[in-house]
Amino acid sequence: MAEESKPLVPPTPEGEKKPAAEKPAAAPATASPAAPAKPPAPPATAKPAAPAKPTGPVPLPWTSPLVEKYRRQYGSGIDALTYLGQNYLNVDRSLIPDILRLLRDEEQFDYCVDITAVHYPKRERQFDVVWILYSFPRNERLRVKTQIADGASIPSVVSIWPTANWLEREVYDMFGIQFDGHPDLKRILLPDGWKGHPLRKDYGILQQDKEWVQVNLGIESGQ
Amino acid sequence: MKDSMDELSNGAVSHLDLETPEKPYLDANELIINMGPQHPATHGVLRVILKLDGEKVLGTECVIGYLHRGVEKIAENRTYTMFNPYVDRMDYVAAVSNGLGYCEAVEKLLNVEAPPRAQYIRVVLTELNRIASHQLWLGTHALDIGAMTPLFYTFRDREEILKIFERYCGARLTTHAFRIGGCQYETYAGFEKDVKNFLAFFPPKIDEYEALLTSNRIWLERTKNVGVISGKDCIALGVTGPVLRASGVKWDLRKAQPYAAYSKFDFEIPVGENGDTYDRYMVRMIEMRQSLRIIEQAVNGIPEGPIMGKVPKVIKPPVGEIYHSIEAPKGELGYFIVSDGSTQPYRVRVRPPSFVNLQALDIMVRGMLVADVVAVIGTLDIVLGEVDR
Amino acid sequence: MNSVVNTGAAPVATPFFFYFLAGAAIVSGLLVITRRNAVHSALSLIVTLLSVAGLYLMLYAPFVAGVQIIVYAGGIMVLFLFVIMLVNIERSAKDRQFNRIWPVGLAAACALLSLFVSAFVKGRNLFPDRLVALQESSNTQQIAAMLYGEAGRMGPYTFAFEIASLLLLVAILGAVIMTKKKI
Amino acid sequence: MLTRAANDDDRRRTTEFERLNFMVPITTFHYLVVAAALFVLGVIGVLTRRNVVIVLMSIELILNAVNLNLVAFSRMWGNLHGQTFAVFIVVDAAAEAAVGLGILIAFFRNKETINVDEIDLLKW
Amino acid sequence: MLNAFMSYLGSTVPPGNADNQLWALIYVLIIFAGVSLAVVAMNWIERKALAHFQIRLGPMRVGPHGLLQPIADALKLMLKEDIIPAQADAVVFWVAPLIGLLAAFTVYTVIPFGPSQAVSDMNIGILFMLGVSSLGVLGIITAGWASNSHYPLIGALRSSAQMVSYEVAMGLAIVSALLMTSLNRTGTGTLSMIGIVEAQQQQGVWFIFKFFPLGLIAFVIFAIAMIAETNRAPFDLPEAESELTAGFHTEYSGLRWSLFMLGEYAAMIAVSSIAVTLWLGGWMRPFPNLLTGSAWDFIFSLFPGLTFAGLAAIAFIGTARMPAQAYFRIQRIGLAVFAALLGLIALLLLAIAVAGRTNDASIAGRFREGIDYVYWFVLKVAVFMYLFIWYRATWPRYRFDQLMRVGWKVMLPISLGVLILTAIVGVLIS
Repeated sequence: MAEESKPLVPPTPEGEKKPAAEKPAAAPATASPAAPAKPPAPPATAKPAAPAKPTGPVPLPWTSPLVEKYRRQYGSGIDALTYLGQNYLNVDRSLIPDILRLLRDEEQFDYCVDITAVHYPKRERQFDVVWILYSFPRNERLRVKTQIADGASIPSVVSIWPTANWLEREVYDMFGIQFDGHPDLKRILLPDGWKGHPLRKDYGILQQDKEWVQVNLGIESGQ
Repeated sequence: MKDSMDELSNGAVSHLDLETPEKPYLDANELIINMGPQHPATHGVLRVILKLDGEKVLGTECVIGYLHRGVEKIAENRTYTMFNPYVDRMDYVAAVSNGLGYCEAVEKLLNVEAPPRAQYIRVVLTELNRIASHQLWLGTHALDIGAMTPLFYTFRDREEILKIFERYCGARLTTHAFRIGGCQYETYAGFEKDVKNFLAFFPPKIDEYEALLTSNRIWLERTKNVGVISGKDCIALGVTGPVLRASGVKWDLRKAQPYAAYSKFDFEIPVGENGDTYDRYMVRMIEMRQSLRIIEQAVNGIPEGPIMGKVPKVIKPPVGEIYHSIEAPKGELGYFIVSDGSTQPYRVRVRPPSFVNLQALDIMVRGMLVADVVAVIGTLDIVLGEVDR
Repeated sequence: MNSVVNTGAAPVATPFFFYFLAGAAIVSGLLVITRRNAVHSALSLIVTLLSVAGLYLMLYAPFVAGVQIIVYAGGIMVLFLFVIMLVNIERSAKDRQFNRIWPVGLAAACALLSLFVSAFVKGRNLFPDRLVALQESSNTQQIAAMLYGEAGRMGPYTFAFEIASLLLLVAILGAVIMTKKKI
Repeated sequence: MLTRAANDDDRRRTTEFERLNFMVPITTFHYLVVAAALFVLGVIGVLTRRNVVIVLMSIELILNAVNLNLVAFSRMWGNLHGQTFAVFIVVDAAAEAAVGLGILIAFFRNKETINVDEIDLLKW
Repeated sequence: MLNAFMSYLGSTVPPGNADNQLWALIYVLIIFAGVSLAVVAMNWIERKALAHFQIRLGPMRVGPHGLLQPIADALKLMLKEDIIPAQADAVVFWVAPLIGLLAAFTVYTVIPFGPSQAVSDMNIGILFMLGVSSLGVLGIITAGWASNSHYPLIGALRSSAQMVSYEVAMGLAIVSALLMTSLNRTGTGTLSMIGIVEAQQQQGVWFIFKFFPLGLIAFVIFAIAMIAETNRAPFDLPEAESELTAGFHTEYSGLRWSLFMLGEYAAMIAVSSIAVTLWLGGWMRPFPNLLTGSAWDFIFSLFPGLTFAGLAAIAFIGTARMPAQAYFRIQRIGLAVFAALLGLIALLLLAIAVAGRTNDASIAGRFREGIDYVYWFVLKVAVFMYLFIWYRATWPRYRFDQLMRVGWKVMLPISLGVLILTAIVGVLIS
């Protein structure tokens, strides 16, 4: 509750000053972004907290009947923001299945464009899970985000949007996020026996499941 | 038969119990067949596990990932500019569209806009590429259904488009035509003439394709009522692009949420009625003609002016995230980019149309025959480079 | 068609061909009942059928030979192979091949064989030792006359022929009803 | 010219083979022996094999043996009644194979076996 | 020797019927060689024609205009590794291609290239042909089973079902043509292939035009069924590469695979020959009853020579149009030699035609007659061969259930109706 109530900028406010430092293998790039408040700094300085900063676009609170309605219903678990004209809801993990179902049933967000996640290893709740929704009748796009901790699971939305099936499998494959109630949660792009989830930030770009490669391909290394 | 959302949501999609008990073939009435990953009709390295009763398909399961290259991971380790060529390698038959989507997404994140001239050039090239993509689809799809000849006709005509690309940016397939903020290259001297030549050259060729197929009895029998999917199911499954439109949903991102200069052009969105393979064929054929219309308007109206917007040398978007999607030849191609303020994207998520559309294969082919699986894979127009990324 | 009617000179009526075909028929007949694999049995049976068709040709019965090839080898055996491939032969090939009462069956067959032998030994003289040369070049027409009649008269087997067509119809219906899951 | 009279030809060949001491001329009896052998083989197959398909094939053998007899007699008597009857038997064999295999498939679908020993119930 | 030769040339019956074993054997060898050559030529023509349909050039490298390509292909196939899958039934796997090949070639023993230009004239000719060609399906079904793999098995089941189904319509169409043979004085028809052509000669009309349009419909049904019977596009489902990779011969390679191809092409020629014999007047030249007299005979006997002359001219033009670069020299010489060869053949044929113009009993006269018969027969078959290629370039592939539906619900009733109508019309007329 406390975290979400703060106007979140994607890379979370507290703790991690520098996500770039987290990148394991981006050798050449690490140097320059290591100093975040350098020349193109205006946006970076906007990061810490304040919603109102004149330089650079920042997420602004977003009000609409929709938001008001759900805020009344669910209280402060919902945070509605808009950034560069794109609206998104920051929703508490506990409200996820209800909000998403209501969005489809009542607000006609009948098309789940994409489900994905972002990894912030420094944060306590490491993962942002993002649902990108679209409403054909309203011709409107909406993102719903929530934060979960590593190892925590999240309800599957396959029963709401069947298209979530593969999308959730991909998120599971790449981030290791468990989706409860998914009919067939298994890896989709990587081989079944693979170890590790490549899109986590602690997974290096050259890293691979050596054991799997040796057993299944009969070669020393895939590099 | 597959109209109900409930059936869909009960995990009907691609959830196949492959453990068949030790039963004789006739009694179990089931036969598991592996189609692919090396199979002439799966358009790459797609593996479809078919569960058959005789020739009837009881269910399918797609096994993908044979072409997985970790594009999203690569993005996190490249600068915004360095990543640009990588997107060409996803849907390699529509590389220009991929580049357009990516560039526009980053531009949005930077809050800059490409100058009008660049936008017109982008539209011309993207629509040319849409035609090229549809041509490739038509050729391979017809080949899957057994008509060999259209393949060669479409490849002959696609060559003209590739020549324009080559003259414009030096590459034919993975063009890397656009840059963040505009276009890298000014149009070459004969660009407009070439495009106009193509505009005159191509319509008779479409007629030629249609003469071979559109009213061909066998073609009708093979495509009508094959792989039917309702608009409702399409939306539930997130299917976009010509497949969605063939099912009767008049939705095209170029109209719904215009990007580039599309709002300035006059064109129609073809819509099908039955959502079968034939409608998808017709929709794409009409789309080719409509693309010609757009190109005509765009190439006649290319304004003068710069081709690059005001973009800093080092691209460092402010902290934030953006989702931007365009209408690629295969459907909605989206980029979800998270920036942490550094020169490298913190996260790039590609929403690939082929990947999502492929999910619909299962419900489209249930109860159909093996030959229809081939037709439906063709009609979905998937590119495995994009499915697996 | 032309004037040369070679009634007597059957094309291949030589003892060598007879023994060759007879040997092939019997050896492959033996294979039919001994092979473990039903497909091999069926292929052996095809050889038998073709050899017997050859024997028909030697007996001036080209029409029967043609029917034998087209119906048996081209039709019935394809059906057999089809069914064998549908049912699980791998398992049955590993099974015991002969039934529980095979000694009894074999004994009965041997008894039958001895009956044949004794009948042939004793009755050899009953068969007139003659071979009539039949009109080969109009064989089909003559059989047609038997089946359909000629010159406005019914043949001796016209009625039987119609009954046979009815039998086939019944067989078709029966086979369809039995094999189709849902009608 | 090249076509010789029939009897001529037969005689020439016969003498040739007799000179070679190769074999005696083929008579009806020879055919009957072949038919009897095929018949007995068929009977053995029917009585001893477990696999229904092979039993059916053995029945085909038996029918063929009968046909061979009929055709041989037809030649012996010089008329075509035997051949006509052989045609009827071929028709019968086709009907028998169709129905037999139909039963077999229906049976296999229910019982998953094609062994005669296990087909021991009137109803299942 | 010369006498024997002459007496053979003078014979008016096929060697099998004349009980001339030596000539029959020679004939078998000639036909075997001729058919193999035709298959090789067909291979080249199909590749070239298909390529030109599809705006390609086709084989161009091996020999001038790829003329030697079939030989290169054959060599490659013979030298290729011959793989027998580990789980396959080796014996059956071996035998299967041979069955198909033997069935396809055995059919040629009764095909009449002329009134005496056949191995044998069987009383049951057409029945024999149908029976033997229906044995071809055994080769396919055993090949599919012996491979012990799913795709070949499905391909084999498909193809056996397909061939058995279309045989029915095909047989009925043939019967309606056979009925037409009985429209003579005695009222007896014939199954003999030569007899069928002679019946057309007597009645003065090709059966395709008899009882118009009944004969035409029967012919069309046969023409469709024979495509299905030979597994060619648009009925090439058993080997539909986009579905079943290659159908029943997926697991075959090298020599054995080429045997399948040889069998397939031989079967194509065989069924085309049946169609020509039954409906298109077999060996007869156009209008044999209308344009009679030795003058017309002479004019029509010039056609073989002129055809070869035309081919030679095309080859010469090709030679002239070849680029002048040095590295084309060998190809150029090769094409010129080929053209000269064709020209020589043309001259020879023309010389025979001229020499045999007057005296029908002379060697030249006999030769002229035989060449005429074979030429017109081959020309008609060649038209069918071209149609096979044309179909393949034009049409998509039927789906299996549609194929079955067409076979049983369209072709079978139509052919039955045509049969009944033919019978009725025949009875009414006679």
